[in-house]
Amino acid sequence: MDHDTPDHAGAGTGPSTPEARALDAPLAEAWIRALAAAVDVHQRELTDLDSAIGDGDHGSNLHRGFTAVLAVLDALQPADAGAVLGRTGSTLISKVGGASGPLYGSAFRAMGAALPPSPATPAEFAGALAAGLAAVRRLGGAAPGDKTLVDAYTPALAAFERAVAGGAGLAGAASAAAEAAERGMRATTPLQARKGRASYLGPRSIGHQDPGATSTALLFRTLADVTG
Amino acid sequence: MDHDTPDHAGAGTGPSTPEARALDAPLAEAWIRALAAAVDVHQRELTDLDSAIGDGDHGSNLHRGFTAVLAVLDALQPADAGAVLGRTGSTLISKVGGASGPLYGSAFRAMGAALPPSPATPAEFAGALAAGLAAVRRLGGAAPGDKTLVDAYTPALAAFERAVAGGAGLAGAASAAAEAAERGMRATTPLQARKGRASYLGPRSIGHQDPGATSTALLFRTLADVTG
Amino acid sequence: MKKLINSPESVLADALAGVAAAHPELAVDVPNRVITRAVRPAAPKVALVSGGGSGHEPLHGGFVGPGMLDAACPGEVFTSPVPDQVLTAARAVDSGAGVLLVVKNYTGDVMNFRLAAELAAEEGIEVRTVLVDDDVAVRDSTWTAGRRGTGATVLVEKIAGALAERGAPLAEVAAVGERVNAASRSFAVALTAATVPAAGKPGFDLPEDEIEVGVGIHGEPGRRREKLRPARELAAEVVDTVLADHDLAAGDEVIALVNGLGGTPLLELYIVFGEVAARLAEHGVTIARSLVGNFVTSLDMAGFSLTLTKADAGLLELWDAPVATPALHRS
Amino acid sequence: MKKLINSPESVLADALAGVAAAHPELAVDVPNRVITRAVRPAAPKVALVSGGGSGHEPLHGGFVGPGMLDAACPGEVFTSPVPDQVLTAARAVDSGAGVLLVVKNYTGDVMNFRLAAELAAEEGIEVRTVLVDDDVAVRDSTWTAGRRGTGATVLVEKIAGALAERGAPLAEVAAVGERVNAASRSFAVALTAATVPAAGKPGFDLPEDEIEVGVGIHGEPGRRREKLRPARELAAEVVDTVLADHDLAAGDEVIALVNGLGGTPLLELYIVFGEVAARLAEHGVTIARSLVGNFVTSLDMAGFSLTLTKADAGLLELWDAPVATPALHRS
Ligand SMILES: Nc1ncnc2c1ncn2[C@@H]1O[C@H](COP(=O)(O)OP(=O)(O)O)[C@@H](O)[C@H]1O
Ligand SMILES: Nc1ncnc2c1ncn2[C@@H]1O[C@H](COP(=O)(O)OP(=O)(O)O)[C@@H](O)[C@H]1O
Ligand SMILES: [Mg+2]
Ligand SMILES: [Mg+2]
Ligand SMILES: [Mg+2]
Ligand SMILES: [Mg+2]
Repeated sequence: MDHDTPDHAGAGTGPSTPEARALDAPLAEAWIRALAAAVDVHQRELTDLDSAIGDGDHGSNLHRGFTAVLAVLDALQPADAGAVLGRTGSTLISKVGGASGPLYGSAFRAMGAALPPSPATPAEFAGALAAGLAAVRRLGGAAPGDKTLVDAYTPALAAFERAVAGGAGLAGAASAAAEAAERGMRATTPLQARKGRASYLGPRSIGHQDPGATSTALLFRTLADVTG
Repeated sequence: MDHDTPDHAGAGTGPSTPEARALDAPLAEAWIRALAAAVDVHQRELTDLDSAIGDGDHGSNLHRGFTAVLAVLDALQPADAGAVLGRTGSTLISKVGGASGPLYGSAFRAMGAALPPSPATPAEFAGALAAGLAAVRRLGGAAPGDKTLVDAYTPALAAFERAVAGGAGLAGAASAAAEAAERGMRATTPLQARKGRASYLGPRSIGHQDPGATSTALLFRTLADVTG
Repeated sequence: MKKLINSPESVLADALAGVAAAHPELAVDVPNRVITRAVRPAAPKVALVSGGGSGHEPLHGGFVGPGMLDAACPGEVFTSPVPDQVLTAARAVDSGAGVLLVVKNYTGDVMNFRLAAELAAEEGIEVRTVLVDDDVAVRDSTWTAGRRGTGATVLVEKIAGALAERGAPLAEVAAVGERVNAASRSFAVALTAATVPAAGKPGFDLPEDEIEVGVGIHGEPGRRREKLRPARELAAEVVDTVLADHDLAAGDEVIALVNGLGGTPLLELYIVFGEVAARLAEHGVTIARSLVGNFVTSLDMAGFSLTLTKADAGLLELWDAPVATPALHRS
Repeated sequence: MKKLINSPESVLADALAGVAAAHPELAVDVPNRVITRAVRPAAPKVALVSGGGSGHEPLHGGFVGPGMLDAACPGEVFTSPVPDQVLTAARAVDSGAGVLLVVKNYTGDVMNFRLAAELAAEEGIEVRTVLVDDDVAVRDSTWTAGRRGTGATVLVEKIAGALAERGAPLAEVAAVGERVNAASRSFAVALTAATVPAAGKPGFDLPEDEIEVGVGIHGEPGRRREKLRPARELAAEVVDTVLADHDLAAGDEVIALVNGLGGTPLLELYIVFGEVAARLAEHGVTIARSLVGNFVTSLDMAGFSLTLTKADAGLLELWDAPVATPALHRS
C-alpha cells in the first residue's frame, strides 16, 4: 500500500522512502490533520475517561481546539514544519483553556520553535519532541508517575530517541514511540494521581486510565500513521 | 362480635342496640378516633392519589390534622357530640391548611353546630351531615360531578337520609352511606375535574380517583364501623 | 430522591430556624410560622402580608423587608397556610393603616385566606385581598378554579410594596396590586418533576426526552407532554403562548421574568432569557426591565416559567423603587 | 439528562447573549467572552478580574459591578478561560492602577491565568494574582495540586472589591484578598452528580441512599461515599471537618456561607444553615454575617458547601460595604 494515503491529504511533496523521510511542512500538517481526525473519533472516549476521574471535558476540549487548528491550517499555508506546529500550539492555547490547552499548546509551540526551517531530520525532530516535553513539565510541574500525559509522553520520547540513535527513520522511530506511549498510557491505570483534577480523588483515582495520557498516545499513534 | 370494640376507646356509656343507638359524645369521639386511625393507615394511598392529579399532600395534610385532633380530644372531654365534632372542625381548620383543611374543618364545625346537646337521633344526625355538606359547598363552590369530595359526600348523605326515612338506625344508615360514598368515590375516576388542583390537568385528570372523595369514603366507612 | 432534611414532618420548622439564624433583619416566629421585618416601619403604613405553601422559596419569606412585604406566612410544603397563621401575621404588622393580603389563586389558599380575612375583620383590622392569577396554562372560566397564581406574585408584591412604603392608602395599594396582576401573564414548562418530602418520590415520571408543558408550581403535571426541543424553540413557544393570552402589541414595554423552578442551573436560565428576548423582539415587544433567577420555585423541579407584565411609566417607577429583602435588593 | 440549551457547543455564547439581554448594567463582549461593568468607575482604581469555567453561575459574571468585580472571563463549561480572554479583560478594565486577578486553584486556571498575566505584563499592565484555595477536602501539599478554590472566591471578590472601590493600591487590594483566602476554609457534599452538556450524562452514578463527601465544583467525584443522613448530622460533620482544618477558637467570629451547588432547593439550604448555626454554637463560634443561596454552583448538582471565614472588624466592614451586582447587592 502506498503510504501517501488520504491521511496525508495536504502533503505536497512527492513521497520519499520511510527511512530517509524528513519532517517537512506537508508532513507536519498531515500529522496535525490526522491527530485532529483521531480526536474527533475518540472524543467521547476521552470525555468518558475524564468523567471518571476529572470533569468530563477532555474530549470536547481537544475537539474544540483541533477544530480551530484545522481552520487556521485551511486559511494559511505555513512555510515550514516549525510554523505548522507553532501555529497549532498557539491556536490550542487560545482556544482550549483547561489544563490540556496550555500544556499541549506549549508543547507544540516548543516543538515548532525547536525545528529548523529546513525539513527536520529524525534527530532534529527528536530534539523538538524533547523540547515539547520540557515545556509540559515546566508549565505543569508533573513528574513521571503523577498519572498525567507526562506518563505517556516520557516513554514515547525515550523510545523515539532510542530508535533514532539506532538508525531508524521517522517512521520507525514514530512507531516505536507510539507503542511506548500506549504502554505508558495503560500504565497510568494503577497509579494514584498527584497532579491535575484526578489528584483530588486521592486513592479513588486508582484503577482509571488517565485521559491526557490517552490523548498523548493518539498524538504518537497518528505520527506513526502519517510517517509509516 | 361486640360492637364496643377497642375502636370505640373512650366510649363511656353502655352499649345500646344498633337500631336504637343515638350519637352521643363517646360515640362521636370513637368515630373521630377511628377516622384518625384510618387516615393513618391510608395516608400513603391518599398522597399517591393526590400525586397523580394534585400536589401529593392529601394524606399528610389529613394525617397532620387528625394527629392534632387526637391531641385535642386527649386533653379535654367534650361535653356532647356537637362539641366533639365542633372541636374536630376547628382543629382541622387551624392545623391542616390546603383545600381539605377548611373544607373538612367547616364540615365538622357545621355538623357540630347542627347537633343538639342531647344524644342525636339518626334523623338529627342526618340533619348535621347535611349541614356539613352545605358548608363544603358554600366554601368550595363545587357541585356534584366536579370530581371532588362532594361526589362521595352527596350520595352518602342521600343514602343516609333514605335509610333513616325507611326507619333504619344509625348503624344501618351509616352502612348505607358508606357504600354510597364508596360508589361515589369510584365514580370520580372517569370524571374530568372542574374544581381544585386536579382541574388544572384538564382532560388528563380523567382516569384517576379523586383523593378527597377517597378520604370522604373513609369518613363514612369509619362511621359505619363504629356504629355497626 | 435524596433531600437535605431531618424528617418530612420537621421541614418547615427546621427551615424557619435556618431563616432565623441567617437573617437578623427578619423576625421569625417559629411556632406560629410567621416571618416579619425585625425593624417595624417608622410611620404607620399599609402592611403587606403574603403566604402560601412552602417549597417556593425565596417566595414569600425572601421578599420580606423594606419596599416589599411586611410579613410572610409559609404553610407546609405545597400546602396553604392556616387561617390562624395569617391572622397572627396580620395582627403583628397592622399599624392601623390596614393589611393587604396577597393571595395566589389556589382553592386552598383562597379559602384559608378568606377565613383569615373574616377573623381579622372581626378584630377590627381593615383587610383587602389581591388575588394573583396569571398562569395562562389554565383557562379562566366560572367552570374551573380559574387561572393559577405564579410568577406575577413577585411583581405584585414588589410594586404594591413600593406604593405601601410611600404611605399610600389601602385602597390604592390594593388597586395597584390588581393592576399588576391584570397586566401579567405567565406560562411554565418542566423538565423534571418535583419531589415533595412527605411523598418521597417525584410527582410524575417523565421520560428522558419529554417535558411537561403548562405546569404549575406545586409539582402538578402540566396540560400535556412534548418532546424536549432546543431552548430557542421552547422559548419561542412559551413567549407565543403567553402573548396569545395577553393584550400586548408591537411597541409595548414589558417587565420580563424568567424564573427557575428550582433545579435548573442559572446558566440555562440565561440561555432561555436570551431566546425569550430574541422572540419578543420579533414580536416588536420591548423588554423594559428583566429578572432572571429562582424566585418562585417548585422544590427541585427543573424548568422555567416566563412572566410578562405590561409596563407603563407608573409601574416601572414603582418597580425601580428601593427594596431590601433577602431575595430582591436594589438601592 | 435534559437541558435548556440549543446545543452543547453553543452553551456559553447563548448564555452570554442572555446575560447581555438581561443586564443593561453589564457590557458583554460575546465574541471575546468578557463581561464588564457597563459604566466604568469614575476615578482610576485597581480593577478586579476573575474567571473560570462556566457552570458555576452566578460566579463570576453575577459578581461584576460596583463594589466587586470589574470583569469576568467565563470559559467553556468547567473549563478555565484562555489567556487571550483574560488579557482582553485586563486591557478593557485597567485604568492604570493595575489589575488583580482572582484565580481559583485548579491546574488549568492557574496555567491559563499565568500565561495571561505574562502577556499583560509584557503590555505594561501591572498585574497581581490572588490564588483562592479553601477546600479542605484536598490536602495541601507540594505533592498534590493543592487545595481547590471554591466558596471563598465570593468572599475574596467581595472584600477585595470593596477595598479597590475605595481607591486602595494594588498591593493592598491583593493583600486583603490573600488575607480573606487564608482566613477561609470550605467543604462540600453532593447528593447527585452534575451533567456537563457535552458529556450528556451525570459525571458519576450515586445510589439513592448515598452521597459524595468532599466534592469539588466541577462534578468531580468526592473523596468518599457515605450513606445519606439527616441534615443535622451531615451539617455537624461538615462543620467539624472545616473546623479541623481551620484556626478557629471558641469566641471567634465567622462569616458563614451555606452555598447551594445548583440543584438543591433553597428550603433545604435554610435547613442546613440552621443546623450549621446550631453546631457552630456548640463550638462557641459566633456567626457574624451569613449568606445562604446559590453562589458557586456546579450546574445541576444537588448538595451544598460550607465556607467559614474568620472575621475581624476590618474584614466585616469591607464585607458590609455597598455592592451592586446581579447576584450580590447591598446598600
Ligand atoms: N500538571 C499537569 N501536568 C501534566 N499534565 C496534566 C497536569 N494536570 C493535568 N494534566 C493532564 O490534563 C488532562 C486533563 O485535561 P482536561 O480535561 O482537558 O483539562 P481540565 O483538567 O482542566 O479539565 C489530565 O488527564 C492530565 O493528563
Ligand atoms: N372547591 C372544592 N370543593 C370541594 N372539594 C374540593 C375543592 N377543591 C378541592 N377539593 C378536594 O380537596 C382534595 C385535595 O385536598 P388536599 O390535597 O388536602 O389540598 P390541596 O389541593 O390544597 O393540596 C381534592 O381531592 C378534592 O376532593
Ligand atoms: Mg477535564
Ligand atoms: Mg393536595
Ligand atoms: Mg397542597
Ligand atoms: Mg475542565
